[in-house]
Amino acid sequence: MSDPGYDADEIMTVAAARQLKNGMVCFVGIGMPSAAANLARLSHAPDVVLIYESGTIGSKPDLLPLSIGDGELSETALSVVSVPEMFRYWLQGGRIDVGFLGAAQIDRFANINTTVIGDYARPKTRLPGAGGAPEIATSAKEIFVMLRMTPRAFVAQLDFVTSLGHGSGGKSRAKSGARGRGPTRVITDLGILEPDPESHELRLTSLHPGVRLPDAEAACGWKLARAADLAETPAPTAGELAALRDFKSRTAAAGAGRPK
Amino acid sequence: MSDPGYDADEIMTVAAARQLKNGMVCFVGIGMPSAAANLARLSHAPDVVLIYESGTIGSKPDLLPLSIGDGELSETALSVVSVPEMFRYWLQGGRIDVGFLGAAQIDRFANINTTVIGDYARPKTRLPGAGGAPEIATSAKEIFVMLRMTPRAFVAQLDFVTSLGHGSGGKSRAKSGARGRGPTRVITDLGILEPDPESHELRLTSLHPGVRLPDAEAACGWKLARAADLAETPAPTAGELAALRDFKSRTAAAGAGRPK
Amino acid sequence: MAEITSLREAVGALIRNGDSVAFEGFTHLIPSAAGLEAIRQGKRDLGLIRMTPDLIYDQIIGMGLARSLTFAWGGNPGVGSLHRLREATECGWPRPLVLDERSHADMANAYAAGASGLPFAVFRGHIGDDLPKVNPAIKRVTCPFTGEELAAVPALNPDVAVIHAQRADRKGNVLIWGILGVQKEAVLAARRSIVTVEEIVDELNAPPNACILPSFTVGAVCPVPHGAWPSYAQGYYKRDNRFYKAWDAVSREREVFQAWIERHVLATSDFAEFEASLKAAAKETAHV
Amino acid sequence: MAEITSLREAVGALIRNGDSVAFEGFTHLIPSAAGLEAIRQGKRDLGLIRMTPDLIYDQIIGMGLARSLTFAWGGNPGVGSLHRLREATECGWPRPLVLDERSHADMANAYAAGASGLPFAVFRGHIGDDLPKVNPAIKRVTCPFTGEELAAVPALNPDVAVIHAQRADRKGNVLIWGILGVQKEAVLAARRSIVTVEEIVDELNAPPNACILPSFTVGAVCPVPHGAWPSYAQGYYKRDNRFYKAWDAVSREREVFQAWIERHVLATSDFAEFEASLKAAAKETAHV
Repeated sequence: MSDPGYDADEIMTVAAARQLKNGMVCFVGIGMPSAAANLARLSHAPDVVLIYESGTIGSKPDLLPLSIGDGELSETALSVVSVPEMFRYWLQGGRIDVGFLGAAQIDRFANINTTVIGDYARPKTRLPGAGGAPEIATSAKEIFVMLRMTPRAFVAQLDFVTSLGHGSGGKSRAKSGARGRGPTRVITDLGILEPDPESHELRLTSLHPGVRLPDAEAACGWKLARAADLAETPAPTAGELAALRDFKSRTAAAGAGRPK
Repeated sequence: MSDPGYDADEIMTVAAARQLKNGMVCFVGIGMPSAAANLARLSHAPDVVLIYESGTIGSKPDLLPLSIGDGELSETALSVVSVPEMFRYWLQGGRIDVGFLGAAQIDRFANINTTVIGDYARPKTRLPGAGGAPEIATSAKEIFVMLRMTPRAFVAQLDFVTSLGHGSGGKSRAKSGARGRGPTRVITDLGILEPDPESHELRLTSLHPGVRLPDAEAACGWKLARAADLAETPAPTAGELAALRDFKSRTAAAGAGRPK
Repeated sequence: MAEITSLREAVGALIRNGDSVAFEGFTHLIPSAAGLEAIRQGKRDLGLIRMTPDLIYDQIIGMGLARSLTFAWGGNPGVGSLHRLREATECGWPRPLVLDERSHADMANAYAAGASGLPFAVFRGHIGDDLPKVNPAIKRVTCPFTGEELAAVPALNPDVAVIHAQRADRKGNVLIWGILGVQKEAVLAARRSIVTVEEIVDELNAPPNACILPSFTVGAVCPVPHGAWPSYAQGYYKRDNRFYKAWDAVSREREVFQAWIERHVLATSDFAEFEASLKAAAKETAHV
Repeated sequence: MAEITSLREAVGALIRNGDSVAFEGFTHLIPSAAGLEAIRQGKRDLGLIRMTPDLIYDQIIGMGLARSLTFAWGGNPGVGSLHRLREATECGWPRPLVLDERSHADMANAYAAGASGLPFAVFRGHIGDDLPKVNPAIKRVTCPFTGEELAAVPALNPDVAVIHAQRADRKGNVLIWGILGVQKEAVLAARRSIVTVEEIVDELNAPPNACILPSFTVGAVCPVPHGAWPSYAQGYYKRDNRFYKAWDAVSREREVFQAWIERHVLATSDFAEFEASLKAAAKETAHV
């Protein structure tokens, strides 16, 4: 395969950014979601409202923040509220269109683990923990998840359910008392997955250009289903790539950036 | 009796103001308590912290406010918080030394009515209602009540208990789950009443100068008990009267005042 | 996103007969102009909600437009009674008014629960008072850790919240400062909302951590300068204590009250005309 | 009333061995100087509480001074793991650490309940996640009106809250702006409190509705310029992202970590000396 002119992280970020519609109110999780959400704001969705759990509402950072509480987020925000208010009035209040999360592990029903690998009491790997994710996952109107596709991340059985996706599939989420539609998109470096409307099992709905179906299947720890009308993700446009690279180089120049 | 050089409302306000110690945190109810609390601040207790349920903390009004939400209270405050925060973090949070209340009716155990005279469903007189009083009365460390002593106000039986005082006396308040010591002083135009430490029935502990015991007894709707060491309230000092009159005349001059 | 419209349009479109409506304001920033517009448009069978009902509720109730009142303190602060509210509760005139009576702590918590998407609020309150005896909506819950009993009330989620604020920008973001009351909570708890503002500005110039209602939380923003009169708007004008005192005489008798509403509210088409009408009347009196 | 003292005195007097202590800060205003002072004074058996433990908790835990950790997210934001926290939880080194693990919503509500004098917090959370399986403190309550089940957690009331703020006045009133986190709630919920500040000023010059902790709610106020470094203080200095990245290497190996603490924390007497020591070390490295 010839050099497409962008790397896997770039198309993942571009593909994720495209999911955000202009005017949406987006609760931005730590890590890659922040790059995607800001790319959306800097390209096709200038009026997307970015909310960070540190309390910033309507942040318009000029540099990619390293954390969810950088000064850049607060100084460019329409409003900065306390963290209790953020979780009560804004997230639990039902005002979030999209919660945008990262994950360490995900299962076929888009349940997420960011707590431990291995046994909880004697973990093989202790991960950072839940943060805001459990209540983002059960309060926002829908959830986008963003992570690289590998057999260690896409597992048949989570070691720990940190945040509910579609539970055990079928109507299990609807019966759980969770609000919102749950994960509607999982955006990876290989393609995009969406839950089946009935079973709620994730299906591959789009492959990024140059990625072959067996690549995606090999990167998934369960037998990956695919949509009948499996699409190819449109390649990043020159404008999208320029906006993303410009943002990242501004950040690097300022010495403030998130290491790749 | 010769003209003492002050009127009954003045000695009531002065006597009430004296109850506040410097540095106390005082939740100021609507009406006469506000005049007394500010007189304390302008005389012997410059560091008293006045909190109004409109959300103002540390108000230092130069004029007597007509309401509990005047601009004068907000503009001179150390901090202005929302009303939900005021009731949660400040009052319910247990940060108030003294709650300073007015009342339409009071009984022998210092329970208070500001709701209705007569039957609730078909009231003879509809009063304004509870406002903040029920939770002030059961959250502040102690309560001062201020009202003029008349048989219509000091009644054997309240038409409605708006705010708990000492309940049915004895240990009834302690068993109720209410916080704080409840009403420790009732300051009137005739004298001062305090609850008996055991029975918690109000007893006259001080008569204002020139007021005779039968005057107070006649103004009370139940058989008024009195302390063995019934005292005479020290007359207002020239300084106290000057501070009070100065405050009131400033207020009148500004056209902002509370009508007498 | 908030629409910037006239108050007439906003009240016409967003308040429906039978709605529960919270015209909130805590001494400061009382949405007087919006209350008068609701009377002018004859919005009726309203379930009024407000911690501290004052003149505008006296007016709406006196015109027979309210079916119920959820409240904690109904008076003319520092002046006395609300005579129209008293006549409705004491005599059922012009129509009976169902009372849903609370305390401030109770309502503030209930609005916050409504803004928070919770079905109920928990607080340490209603201990030894008679309100739970006359209001079945006040219940108790037990702390699952300490066994302590606490008060519980249903969340307040009005159909419409109506507030007045100092400023909005052209996108409809609203800035409030000074005494905040429960206005932010009321708007966030309500299904629809109207915010009247002193002015629309290019830039809010809000200080850090100011009280802001982002455009996406607001229904309509309506520029109505002086729209909180006779209450006040910090930074714009002071409270008109004289009018609060004068209201006592206007509202005491049914006929005087009705004539006042007829002349100054129903015969005028907006808040500016209402104010002009009052000024003209004051001049007449001065000439007599 | 808050006392204005040195940080050494405040930590010595107000933090006791065995205390539950919340050194709070949410990326912004992390009380780093106070955390290091607690290490310097060898405060031990601490029950640490923090929504987002980062470097200072890595340091305290790495020195074996903590018995437990109540938290929701423990990492080096944008960089990776907290290696000392991981070694304590994965290997029990230098001592086992009892985890009381939560979510952000959970802890934010629990602090607010603590500040509000309530025994517990109610929120819509922990639906379908495994945290309640490993944390028995997470229970459920039923809404008495709708029958809905909601999460309930005990209020957080630390023995001591420690925060960093921008400013205090000479009476000890504290002003914070920018990202506020849960610092106000932590101080109001705690039995005792220490606030380090960038500076003490004659007048706070706070905007309306600013986040203020009045003097009577604070134990000690300690001027420590730069005391939130390597985090930031809006209006004073930016986040030192380079140090956050450098911490990854310092903390990865036990011995390197211990040598770093010995040289820069234990061998220095206050935060100014600590900073000078780091600077000297950086110079050495540059000269090699």
